[in-house]
Amino acid sequence: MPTNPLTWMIFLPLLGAAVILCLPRNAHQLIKSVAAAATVPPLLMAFSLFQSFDRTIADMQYVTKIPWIASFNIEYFIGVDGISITMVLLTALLSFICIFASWGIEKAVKGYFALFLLLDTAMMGVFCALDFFLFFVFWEVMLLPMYFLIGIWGGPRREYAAIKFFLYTMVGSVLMLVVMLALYFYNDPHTFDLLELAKRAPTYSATFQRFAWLALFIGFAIKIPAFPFHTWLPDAHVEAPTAISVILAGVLLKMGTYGILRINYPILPQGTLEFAYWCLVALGVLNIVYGALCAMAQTDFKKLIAYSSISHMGYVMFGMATFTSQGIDGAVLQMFNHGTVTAMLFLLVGVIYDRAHHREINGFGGIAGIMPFYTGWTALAFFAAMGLPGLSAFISEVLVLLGGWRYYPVMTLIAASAVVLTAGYMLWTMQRIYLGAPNEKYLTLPDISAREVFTLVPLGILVVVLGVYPQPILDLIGVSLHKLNEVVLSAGQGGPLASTGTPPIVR
Amino acid sequence: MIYAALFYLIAGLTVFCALGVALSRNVVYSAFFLMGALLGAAGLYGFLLADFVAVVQILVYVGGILVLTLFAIMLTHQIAEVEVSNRSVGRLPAAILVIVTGVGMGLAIFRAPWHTAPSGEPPPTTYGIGEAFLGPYLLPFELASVVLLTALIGAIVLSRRELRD
Amino acid sequence: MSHPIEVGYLRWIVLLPLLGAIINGLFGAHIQKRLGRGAIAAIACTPVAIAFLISVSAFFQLLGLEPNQRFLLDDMSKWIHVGDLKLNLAFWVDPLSCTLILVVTGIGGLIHLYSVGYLDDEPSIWRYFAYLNLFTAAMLTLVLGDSLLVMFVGWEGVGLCSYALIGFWYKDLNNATAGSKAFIVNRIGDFGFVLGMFALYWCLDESGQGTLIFRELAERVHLISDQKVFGIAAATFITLAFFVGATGKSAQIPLYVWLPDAMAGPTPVSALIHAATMVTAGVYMIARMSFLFDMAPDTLAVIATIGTATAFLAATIGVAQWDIKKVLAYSTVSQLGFMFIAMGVGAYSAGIFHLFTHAFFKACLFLGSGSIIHALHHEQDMRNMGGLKKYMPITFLTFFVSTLAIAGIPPFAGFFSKDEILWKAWSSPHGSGWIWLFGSMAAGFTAFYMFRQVFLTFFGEYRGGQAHGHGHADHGHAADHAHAVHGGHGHGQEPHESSKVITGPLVLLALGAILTGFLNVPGALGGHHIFDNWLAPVLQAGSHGAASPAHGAAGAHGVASELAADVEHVAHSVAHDPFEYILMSVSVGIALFGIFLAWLVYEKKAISPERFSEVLGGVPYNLVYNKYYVDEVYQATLIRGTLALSRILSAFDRWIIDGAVNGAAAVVRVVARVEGAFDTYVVDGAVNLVGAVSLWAGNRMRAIQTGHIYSYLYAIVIGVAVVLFVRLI
Amino acid sequence: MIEIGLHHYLVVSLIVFLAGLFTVLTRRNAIGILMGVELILNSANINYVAFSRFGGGGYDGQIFSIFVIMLAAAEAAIGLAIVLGIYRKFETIDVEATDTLRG
Repeated sequence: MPTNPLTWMIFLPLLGAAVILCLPRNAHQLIKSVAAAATVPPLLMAFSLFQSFDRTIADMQYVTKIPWIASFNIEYFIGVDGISITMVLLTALLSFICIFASWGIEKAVKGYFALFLLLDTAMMGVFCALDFFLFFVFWEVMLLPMYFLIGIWGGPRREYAAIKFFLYTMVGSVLMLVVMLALYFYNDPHTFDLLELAKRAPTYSATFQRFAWLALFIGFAIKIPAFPFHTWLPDAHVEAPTAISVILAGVLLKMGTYGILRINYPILPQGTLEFAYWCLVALGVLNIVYGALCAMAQTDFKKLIAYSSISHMGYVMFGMATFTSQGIDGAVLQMFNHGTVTAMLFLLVGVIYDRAHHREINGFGGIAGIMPFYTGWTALAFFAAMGLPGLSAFISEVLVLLGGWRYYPVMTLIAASAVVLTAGYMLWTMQRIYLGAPNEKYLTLPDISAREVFTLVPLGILVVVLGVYPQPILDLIGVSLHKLNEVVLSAGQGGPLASTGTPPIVR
Repeated sequence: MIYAALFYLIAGLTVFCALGVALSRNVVYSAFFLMGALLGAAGLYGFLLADFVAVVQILVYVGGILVLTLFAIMLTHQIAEVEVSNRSVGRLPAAILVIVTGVGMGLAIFRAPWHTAPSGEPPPTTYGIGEAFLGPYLLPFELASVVLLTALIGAIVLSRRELRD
Repeated sequence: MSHPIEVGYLRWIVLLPLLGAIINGLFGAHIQKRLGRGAIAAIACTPVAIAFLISVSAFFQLLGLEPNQRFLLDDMSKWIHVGDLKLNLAFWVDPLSCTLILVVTGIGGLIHLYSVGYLDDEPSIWRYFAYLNLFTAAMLTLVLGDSLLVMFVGWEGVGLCSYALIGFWYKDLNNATAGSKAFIVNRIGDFGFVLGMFALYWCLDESGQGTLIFRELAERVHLISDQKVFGIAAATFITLAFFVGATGKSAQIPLYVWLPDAMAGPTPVSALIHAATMVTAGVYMIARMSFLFDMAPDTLAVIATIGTATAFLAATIGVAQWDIKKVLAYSTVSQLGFMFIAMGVGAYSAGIFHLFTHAFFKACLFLGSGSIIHALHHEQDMRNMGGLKKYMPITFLTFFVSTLAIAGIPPFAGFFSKDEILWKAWSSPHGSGWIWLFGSMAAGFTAFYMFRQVFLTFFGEYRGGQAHGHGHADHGHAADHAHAVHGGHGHGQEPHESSKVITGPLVLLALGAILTGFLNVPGALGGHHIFDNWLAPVLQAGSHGAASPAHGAAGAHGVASELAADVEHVAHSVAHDPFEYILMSVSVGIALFGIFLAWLVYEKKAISPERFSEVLGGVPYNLVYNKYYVDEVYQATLIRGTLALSRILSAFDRWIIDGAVNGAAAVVRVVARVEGAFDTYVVDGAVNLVGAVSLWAGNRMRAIQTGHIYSYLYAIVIGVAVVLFVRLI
Repeated sequence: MIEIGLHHYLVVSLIVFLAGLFTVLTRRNAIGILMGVELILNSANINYVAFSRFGGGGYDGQIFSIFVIMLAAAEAAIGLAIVLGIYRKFETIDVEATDTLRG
């Protein structure tokens, strides 16, 4: 029996999927219960992981390293550090919640939940993998259930959206594969071990770093999604069922930024310093402003949230490239906070969509008078998304912008101006959907149900608690990120940027 | 001389019975002609100093296969219908074809330069055959037993009434 | 600055109202159903009252300390510790914040009480009180926060509550829009605030001293004196950024547009948030960081200019308004302008003093107007009022006193505070005659429009009665309840005085409007600058604070003697400029002239208002009447512009970026289709041909398969025979 | 009278073979056809034993003939079982009636 909780967290959902496949097709209730049961232990383990995680060291913890395909030196190598622990927690939580958010699925229940649990395994695997090959395998495994979950259980244009998602991500995967193999063969002895690859970072030539960095970046940028690789996201979100949107925005998008932090940063530090400004800072700020402006023009509620996701992910890109403790911690915190906040938003969109069967923002009006509790929850989520103090996203956005000012004041200025835009589109949406005279058509809509509240409560608590007291998460991530930041910055000392002194890049 | 006369007698019996099988109108008669032909063949084996094969021929063929055949006849036809059961059609083309083939084969028999060795006295055959079966022919021998077993089971399965229906 | 005294009770000033907000917010609906409205009111009012008592005790604790030691700190817990940034959730009280919390909890408490009476026809009162308590908590956080970021939490928090309360009657979309407008405009200010905060932090970090905690900032701020940001002095940039924040929150040009619209909220909200407390946050913030602003004379000049312009323009707009609350709103904007003038000329304590007195009389005015509006069933148009003096004597009296105060008539509070500002505008090295001139003119306009309001509302004959229905339509939500509650008071009946819950706070506030001015009687009038000296330890850092009082602990007891003792040294440190008396008389004269004019036009009716506007000339009148078209200009440029940009970008996203993706896909598809055609007709054709041939042959040859054993036998035998003969021949 | 030699046996075998062939070709009765097959097998066996006797090859021919007998037994068992099955299905063992496999 494996003793590493991470192994259990990765493969328990898979076990659940196998069990579901053995159940009769029509035993809907049983299937759903099994799916829920398969996500509970990882959640509990995540709690204990959170308790027992050593916050004072930057090294990998809960490491398991056993040979997998020995002839290619591929290992089953997993572990967590401060960068990935928050993502593991988030994945465990959102998977659990999304099972309940999927309770209303009626079409091909068995397939849905089996695929969902497979997706869960893949996501958890991506965040735990420390072997590039293993990482890649999980990364690819994730695609398949996602494709089917959008393509079968999605909205009217689901095939288009699913194929678009699939092709986009495949392009990224191909680039990642190329770099992975390049790194493998560049090193002697060949290895896929990410930590080992990072140790040998000084031996990579500048040209190699540049090409590898860019290829990897494009691969990850598609996932984030960074402008101009983002157009799959609105389509995928609009068509995906609610729970899948939640997973997509809550977890999958983070894989892009996580990948950059896990692979680009430590393995290709000089490439990171060289491209940080244009690829992360400039694109990140563009994401923030562009996403906010695009969101403002949307009339589809879900599309609006999708664009707001693009905007918020810009903070992560910006923050990680600030090379200050505040900025980089803020970026990782924002990854977590965006996961909870945007999950709430998508769940809430799902609630109204289930009742009214459309998402046209201008087609509502005065919902607050009809569904007051629902509106209360929405207000909480909206204000959190706007980065209002006391709610979690505020802390991370302020930290990112604060960190950003040190080396990139102009960019920070532009990025900060987006707080106005965000408030603008959020409040405008709020006004059009919830305020005003109640729409006659929807007077009989029932208020939010207990099950829906159940999915929202944990997220709501997290949003408030982390808004008032973010220190638990900051403690969790601080040491590892500090070390990562040092690694990247010190790589600049011997590299082409050694002469520029304290600020690595000011342009 | 007696030896040759005996040979012709047995060979004639065999040929006669074989033709009887071919030409008889009644399938029961055919079966009994077949028995004669098989016994004749066993006699010929005796002439050829293959005493073991002759005994096997009588035991297996006459005692086993033929009885089986008769059983089959009884099971498939009521006795009353015996007369009309052995229909045979298209005798002319069959006869032409058989004759043509026979001519060809006869030519082959007499034209072929058969290799004949001096016919010394062979040792007792049962002993030698037993040695050969447990020696160089062990594998085919065992395979044969498997084949028989399979055939046995197959036959039982095929004739089980409930499975057929 | 000396070490702070650690106390554990300051947190409750913030937490109690927050608790009230949470209870009412989460369970209010049930409580209201089970226990009635009284329970809601009690849950809401009690925490504020207790917070007030705690504030008072904090005040006395401060008073018991030496002026330089007056500093209490309540450090609750770690908050954000990242890298060198170490922020705690901590609250502090010094004379400046103590003044503000007294105002917030004191006046706030009165307004809570008043709301109970004012909103007696509101069905979901729990929601209202939850917001109001939350606002109080946020405002106290703003004031008490010991670092810029904690302050910012309150800063945004009050904006949120303001949004919620302006849009309280959300079923009317106009109210909701007004709320959104307030929030978004405030956000523009917040944008400036955060930028200032970031720049300040990193400028200090250059010397490894990065911090956002006020008391450390005060000590380290000299470190940034020779730094530059974007090519201008760091101090100037930072203070300008903070000032942008202040203009947003305190409704200064160019961000004042939200405040008049904010009158869509319930009147007590207007009194508390949009007159007494939240809008003064910008003033407070500048005073809080006076040490920084003192380093940036350029910024001070900008502040003074903006303040003057705001004071003057808003006053002119106020002249032409008919809505009783809009008049007060523009008056608030104008008075805030005065406070900024004070900030701009470096007279921080004068500004804070005006903030203090203004809180009383403006709250009183708003609550008085609320009393009228309540009595007239949500009628807000002054043209439908008149003669209310005799129906509502208490309301009239308090309103009138406050009007005198705002008009700057001695000895009411406004006289002392406004005159102090105008004098400082003239005499301070940062000031100038122009500021004084426009300030005085604004004061004159103020006197005019305030008395215009008094005359229109309380004097003459009652012009209402027919227009009640109209008033109801404005607030349709409350119409049903209005009838139910005011059962004995139907259409056409005369208005009557409001209940004691409403008049009580009015009287108390009016007393404040009379008395608070005496706290800071200028030396020229034989006063002791008690208020200035109270604030001196906080605001003295700059060159314009009173001279540092260097005296031992005064052994005396009691507030008055203690304060008097503090003051002693500075009271006459500034020589009395005879000019001060002249200016004082001139400004009082201007105010009196304004009142006289108002009397002529609206009471004596010697000049008809129409004539008056003609005299003023069509264009200026229209300009004023339409608020200088600022809203329209913003609408046409900024809002339309942003929306257009967003639509263009969205189209760009949809057609260009996604188009490129889809285009690439289309190209691939075309290629695929060509290839597909080749595949279909050539490659597949060949394959299919083979298949077709096989099929054809199979069909032909199937005849051979007869199913008859003998036919197979024939075939075999014939084959054997053929082979045989072939071999033989 | 010449010595009884290989050719004698071969001729007998040929006649038996032809008789079996004729039986197989003309019978429409499945059991009859099986009997024809037995004749053909016997003719082959006679050849084997004869070649064994006159070719001087030891026991090989005899052993092969024993294998053939064995196979014949198996074949008979299976064949007759099939015939019985056909009879149950079609109520006849006339091979003309059982043309289900016709293409």
